[in-house]
Amino acid sequence: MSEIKKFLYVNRKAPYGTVYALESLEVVLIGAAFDQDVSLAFIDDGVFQLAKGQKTTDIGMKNFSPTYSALGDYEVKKIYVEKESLEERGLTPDNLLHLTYEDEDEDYAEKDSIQFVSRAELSDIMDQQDVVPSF
Amino acid sequence: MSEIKKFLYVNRKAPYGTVYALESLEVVLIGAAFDQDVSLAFIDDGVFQLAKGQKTTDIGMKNFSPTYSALGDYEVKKIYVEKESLEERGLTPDNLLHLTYEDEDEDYAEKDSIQFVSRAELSDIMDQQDVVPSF
Amino acid sequence: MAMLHTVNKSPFERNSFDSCLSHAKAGSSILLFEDGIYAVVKGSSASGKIQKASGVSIYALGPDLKARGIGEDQIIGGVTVVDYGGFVDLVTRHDSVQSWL
Amino acid sequence: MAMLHTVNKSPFERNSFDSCLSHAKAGSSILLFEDGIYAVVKGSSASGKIQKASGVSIYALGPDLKARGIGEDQIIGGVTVVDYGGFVDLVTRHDSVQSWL
Amino acid sequence: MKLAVMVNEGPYQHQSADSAYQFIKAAIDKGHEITRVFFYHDGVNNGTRYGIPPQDDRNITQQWSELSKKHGLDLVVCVAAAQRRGILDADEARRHGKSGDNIADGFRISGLGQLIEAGIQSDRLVVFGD
Amino acid sequence: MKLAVMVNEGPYQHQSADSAYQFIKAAIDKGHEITRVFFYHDGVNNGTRYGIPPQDDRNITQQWSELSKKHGLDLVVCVAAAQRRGILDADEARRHGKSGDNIADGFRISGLGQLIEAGIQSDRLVVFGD
Repeated sequence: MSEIKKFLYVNRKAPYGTVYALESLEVVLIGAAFDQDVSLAFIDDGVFQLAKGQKTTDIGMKNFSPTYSALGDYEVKKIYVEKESLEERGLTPDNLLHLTYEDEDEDYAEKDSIQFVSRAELSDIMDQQDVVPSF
Repeated sequence: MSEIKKFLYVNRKAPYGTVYALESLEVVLIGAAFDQDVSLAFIDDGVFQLAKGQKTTDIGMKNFSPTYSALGDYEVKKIYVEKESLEERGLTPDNLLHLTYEDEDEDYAEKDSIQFVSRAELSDIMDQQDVVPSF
Repeated sequence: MAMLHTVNKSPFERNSFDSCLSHAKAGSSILLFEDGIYAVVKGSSASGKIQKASGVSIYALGPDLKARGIGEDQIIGGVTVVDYGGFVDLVTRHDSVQSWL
Repeated sequence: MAMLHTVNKSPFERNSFDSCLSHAKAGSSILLFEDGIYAVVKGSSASGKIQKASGVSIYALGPDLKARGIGEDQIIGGVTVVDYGGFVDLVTRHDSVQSWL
Repeated sequence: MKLAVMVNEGPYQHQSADSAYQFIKAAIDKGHEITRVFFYHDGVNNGTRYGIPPQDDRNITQQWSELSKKHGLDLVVCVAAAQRRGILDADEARRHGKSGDNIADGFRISGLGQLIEAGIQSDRLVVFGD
Repeated sequence: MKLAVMVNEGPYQHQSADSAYQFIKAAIDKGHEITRVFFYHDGVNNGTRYGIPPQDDRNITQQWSELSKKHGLDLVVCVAAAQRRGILDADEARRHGKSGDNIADGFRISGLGQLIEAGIQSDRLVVFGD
């Protein structure tokens, strides 16, 4: 059976305050080996997961934000960030990590993984999924 | 040392969805043996803890709401319910358990334990406390 | 496609319900359970929001209503009360399920 | 008496921050830590509420700001950033502590 | 229909485990197949056999074990989440030099791939959490 | 000053245990006395010695045990909450016929009265939770 399913990982929670962001990322990395159609959505406080400049030494926890930059190497290329969620939280795209992947169809040109989408666009994306693990 | 401290137990969470309401009540019952000045505040979703007519058979959990009616026997007589929190949630005093205690100074007359207070009054009450366990 | 959204958190404590409402498309359904059922209490600040959601079917889990002492006379119109079997039917009748945790 | 209020939840996810603000009396202080620090981000829908709270001193825990990549240039004016030692000092300098969980 | 379930919270603290259990019982009653119950995050704490709840309350872990025995439910505890939180089977305990194990009957420890696989092979995935 | 601390959540799932630990270390550095750390609700899960976090992450239980050893911290796990969730010392395990115990060094199991007592005898009570 070689059915390809559409998996959307929905991230709605901030990092560090709870473990969901970190353990969700662990699922995405394992899931990347399964050759499914994978997307990630960052909405609500989930957008904080992608903030750049995270430095966790003083709280004694592991900084796992560099792992987001490795998603491209795992062939995770569709990362949706909701514009309205960013704006409500006083953030702009400049506050976020710059995530890229190499497009093998275009001579491995580096391309942006993050797409900034409106709430309405994200609703459409959600509606097309088969499996929606949430954390 | 016979210092009497003012303890205010602040209940802000609904019952059953999480264990905090139940385990908070367990603290109050144990605490009643310590002869301190004890008050309970129910604000925000905490007001749902006192809803009458709780029947938990179908969710397979224990209905602990009858225990609130026993608080009077434990000499817990000051139970503050915030009016604004009730109103925002579509509840009226009639939706709540009727909690009473026997006033030993007045020939054991039955008196209401619940006092409905405004947010401003509750802020004053909070401000006078020594120990505020929250759950 | 038609999606089933589930919300198990109080609309007064969390933003899950608001966020779900603003993402649910017409033709989809929302099942409220656990502390999520408080959103359908008549006269509450949350129930007004539901009545504005057009084209979305609203369900509430009866066992959770009963546990919390919320009588069916206390809930707004247009809400279908289901039991756990009805929850299962909602899952199988929709194409996918999203939990708003 | 002067009370220290602490809020460790995101103001966008929970009602703890709103509830704390509406109960904190003039002369008291609020310490934001863990995900609570997001309330002081400039330009956010939460930070406007803080600026309206008069007579309440606002503190934010630096280690939690840094962990989350929120630079001190990103936060609103009038907020004092403290470290864990400062958190301890706030606890001892106030008469009692209430955690808004 | 084939249904997979994920449980993200431990027993008692949140209702998630209770809701998942009631949902699964109802699904089995309706003739559906539960392909797997995957316990993640604090959900792994459902799998401890050391719990001793009050006698007038439900024993969530025991409910899972009995349901598994009766219907052959596949109860999978995520190994990474379980190690963080101290849920061990005899193999894990031996390998990490711990003096004992605490996993309950009917539960097995395995990797996150089991969650993805369940998502692929089932018609629906339903998540219970906080 | 005498400070008492309550921790309401387990390790890793929420930051509460980390924050409480950092707060207590800072308080000790400033010369304050920590009269007691009381673990309630899922907070009791801080006291399991079965945890095996990844090597590049902190081991919260071990941090507590070491802090207790160094400064004589009184780490009290609520017995009722611990029984619900499967945290046992040798006595509890024997009494309830469990095959082993999992409590970590420096922790002791006791009643809720210890929380009230700490509230009475300390100048401040600080609560860390969800």
